[in-house]
Amino acid sequence: MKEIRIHGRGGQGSVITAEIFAIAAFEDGKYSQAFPRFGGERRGAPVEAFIRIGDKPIRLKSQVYNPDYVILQDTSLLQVVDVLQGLKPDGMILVNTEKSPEELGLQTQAQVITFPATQIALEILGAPITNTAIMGAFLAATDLISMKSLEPAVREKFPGDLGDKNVKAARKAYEKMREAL
Amino acid sequence: MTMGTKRVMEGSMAIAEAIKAARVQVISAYPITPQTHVAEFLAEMVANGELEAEYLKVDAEFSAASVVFGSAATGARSYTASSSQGLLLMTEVLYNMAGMRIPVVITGMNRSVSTPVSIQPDHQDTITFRDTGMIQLYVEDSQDAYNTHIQAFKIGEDRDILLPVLVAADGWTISHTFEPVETFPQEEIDAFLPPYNPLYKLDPKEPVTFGAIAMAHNLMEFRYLHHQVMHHAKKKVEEVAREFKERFGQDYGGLIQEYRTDDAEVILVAMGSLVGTLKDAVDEMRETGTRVGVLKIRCYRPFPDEEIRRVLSRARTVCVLDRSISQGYGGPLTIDVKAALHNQRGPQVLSFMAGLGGKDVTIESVKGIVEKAQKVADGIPVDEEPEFVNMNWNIV
Amino acid sequence: MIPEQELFAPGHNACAGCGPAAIARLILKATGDNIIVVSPTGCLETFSSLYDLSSWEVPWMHPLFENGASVASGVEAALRILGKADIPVIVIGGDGGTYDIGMGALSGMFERGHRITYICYDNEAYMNTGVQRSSATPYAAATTTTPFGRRSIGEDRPKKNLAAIAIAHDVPYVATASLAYPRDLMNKVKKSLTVDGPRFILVHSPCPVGWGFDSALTVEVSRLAVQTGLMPVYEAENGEITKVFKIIPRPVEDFLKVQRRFKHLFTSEEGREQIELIQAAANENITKMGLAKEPGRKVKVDAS
Amino acid sequence: MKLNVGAVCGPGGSKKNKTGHWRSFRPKVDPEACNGCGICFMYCPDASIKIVDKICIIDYEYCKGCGICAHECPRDAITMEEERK
Repeated sequence: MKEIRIHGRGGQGSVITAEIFAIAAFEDGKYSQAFPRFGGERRGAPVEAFIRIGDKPIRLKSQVYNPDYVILQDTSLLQVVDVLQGLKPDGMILVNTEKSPEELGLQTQAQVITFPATQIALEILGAPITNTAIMGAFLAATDLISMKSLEPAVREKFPGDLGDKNVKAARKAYEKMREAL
Repeated sequence: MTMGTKRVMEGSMAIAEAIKAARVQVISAYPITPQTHVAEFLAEMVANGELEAEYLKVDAEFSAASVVFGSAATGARSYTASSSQGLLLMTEVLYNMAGMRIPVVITGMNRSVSTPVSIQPDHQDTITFRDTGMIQLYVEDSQDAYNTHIQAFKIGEDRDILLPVLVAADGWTISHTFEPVETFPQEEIDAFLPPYNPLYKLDPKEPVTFGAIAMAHNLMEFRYLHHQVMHHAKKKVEEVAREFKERFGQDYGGLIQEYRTDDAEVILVAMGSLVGTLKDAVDEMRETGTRVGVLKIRCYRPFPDEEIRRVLSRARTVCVLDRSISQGYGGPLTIDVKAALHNQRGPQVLSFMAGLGGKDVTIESVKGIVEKAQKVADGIPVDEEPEFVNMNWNIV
Repeated sequence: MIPEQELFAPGHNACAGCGPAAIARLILKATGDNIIVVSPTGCLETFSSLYDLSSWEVPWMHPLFENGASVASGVEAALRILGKADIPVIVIGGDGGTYDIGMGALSGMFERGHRITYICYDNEAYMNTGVQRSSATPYAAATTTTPFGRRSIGEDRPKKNLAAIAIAHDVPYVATASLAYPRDLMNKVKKSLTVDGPRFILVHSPCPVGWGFDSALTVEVSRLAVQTGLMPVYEAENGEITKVFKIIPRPVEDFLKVQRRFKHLFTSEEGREQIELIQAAANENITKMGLAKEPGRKVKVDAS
Repeated sequence: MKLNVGAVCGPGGSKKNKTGHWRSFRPKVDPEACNGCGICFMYCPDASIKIVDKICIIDYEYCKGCGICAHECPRDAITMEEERK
């Protein structure tokens, strides 16, 4: 079983990202579970969401303490939240930023990948709505969920034209990440 | 056996899907976290015409409960949901509808009770309904929530039962968690759950008086009859769960559910979403040879005392995990389990306060509980007072 | 003609001369038997619904004290979804269950626009529990919780104007009525059932025991309340007062002096002053609502 | 009789409860004076008056003797007499 923690701010779609991952993993024939940190999401406030993906039904209901992966949607959170907390040494953190891992200076054994999701979002969606670009990048970096399954999951949540654009953003990010790795 | 459609959805949606599948006719609700998503999903279903129901948005939970009380008495299948303070505000109506034998299904989306203010999950709210005379079922996950809500109508509306049924589901852990849930075709649900056919209803064609006054010569007799029906409901809960399993292949237990208890020396007893974590913990501990199992109590009222006795009398130590507290005595579930084992040469019962106000219970914490139980089994003395699990002792 | 069919059966345990009992009977004569009645807790509920000795010949439900309006809302919603919206729903509740503990539920019922006639029989205190004051108790009335004493002239607050509160909810039909004028009361009940939306009828309901008068005087006391201007009888449709029952005003003493609850006003020094205040309130009702009948024309016919 | 589910009961059972014995005064109708106008019938809280052939008939099984009928009768056709038990 793999565990993912997403850090974002209220309104940035961390919970919906977790939900889409859970749907997509299930499409892949895996078991999944996604949940927010309990207690009222307020726009702008730091929020966390969690995903579990495994090959057996997931019965565990406790919170995630030692994630295999961390996704950071917004580097301004580095000042307020310990995003590395509990991250497994052989894990990975994916950060949405134009900076390099060195510039971020994160103190961790885990792999650090930085990715300019905001840029891609602005380019394709015309707005800094970063979750689908981050999803694409995450998929390319981990192979945890297939792109084939992510697309319908994205469309389920964003119907119509918005869905097309978001799928495009995810795909673009996916390809970009694949090239880089 | 019917195959359903499995998809990832929020626990609240699983409940809303069940309410839709049950063809509920009158819904009334008032917003409170973490129940709100259910109220919102149902509003959406009614707004889209997916669900043919009257949906009354009311001035308080007291009115929400009252509305469904009135609509069920008129013969419409009726439903409401709430959490915490909102549930407590309904309390008086719940006693009322149970005594009047009006079947309504109510979701108690579990949340702690003020004060201190908390929107985190525990069972403090619904546990106070112990003596309302309602049937009370606690669910383990979203699938269980879906199944149980559909079963609840069948149990409550049965002519031999006629009681409101409370389905308690942990707030957040179930309400706000996305996981795969299998839902079933409408015609299959219809075949399982026929339309509500009340014994009595408000109808000018056959006028009856609801809510009459009893006196000293018959009040206790009415209580006795209600108590008898609750006993009878034990069979009905089992029967309906069995039929659901046969039709839909879903098995979350009837009154109780045993997990690896056959040869267990230590048995963990709990209700609600904690059970999933306990099962995982048991699997891990079994790998290292610890003989431990789980007894889930799915039906809290009527209380399955005989069934519990049958399972627990085989164990050496029983650990009851309570998600609520009766201040000044301890865990309500522990008290009931101890009472069920009274006069038995049975296991020692240890009490654990776990998961109050959203305090997390991890596999590690469960291992700690089992270690204590093993000490008892080995004759090593332990503190017999209820243990508060994962306490932050620095601040008390 | 008043129907002979009795839908509120005798054998109930109301006190002799009970106003609410007389009123409940008249209401059902007005509605006929195609009706569903919800009654929150109160005298009426208590004396009419001993197990297996119900006085109700129509479908009737007593839920609790504070939820008559909400339960009726559920009944009405159920009738709608069951395709039986042609069955009217009424609530008959006392002042405690309406003015006080049931106020929130009533406001909700109004605001949601249910087709329900809510009838409040107003006996101006908690008679069921032994005459404690409610927010419907009139100024200066002595009750068991507002006794007359060295530092008390009885109830120290004026009666809550519930009909005005109903009107403020934009309830399409609001009426007040009195046992003394049964045909008017019955007509209002009947009319209300034809109105689309919520309706509210406030019926002044004297209580011989709580107010302290001979049981034979129930109707008389009811009539005096109207004729002194203390109980204005009117109709308001869509927020406007459309009909007022005209009176030739009598002094408030006529109403007050026949009741034990106001006896202290006639035996104490400060009583005179209080009576004047009550008279002033009645006068205000009379002026504001135009209750007084126009004086008859004075005509002198000359011989030439 | 066995108790019913949820204390639900049938309509009009109160008729079994004869309240006539509550009375200490009994309304007596003067058939000469009564013209059957029905005012007493209208006000009776105990549904104990019927108008039959333009005369009011009191049902003493239920009449509690409150005296409203006597007080309201415009023709003074009803008088309250002390009940002799």
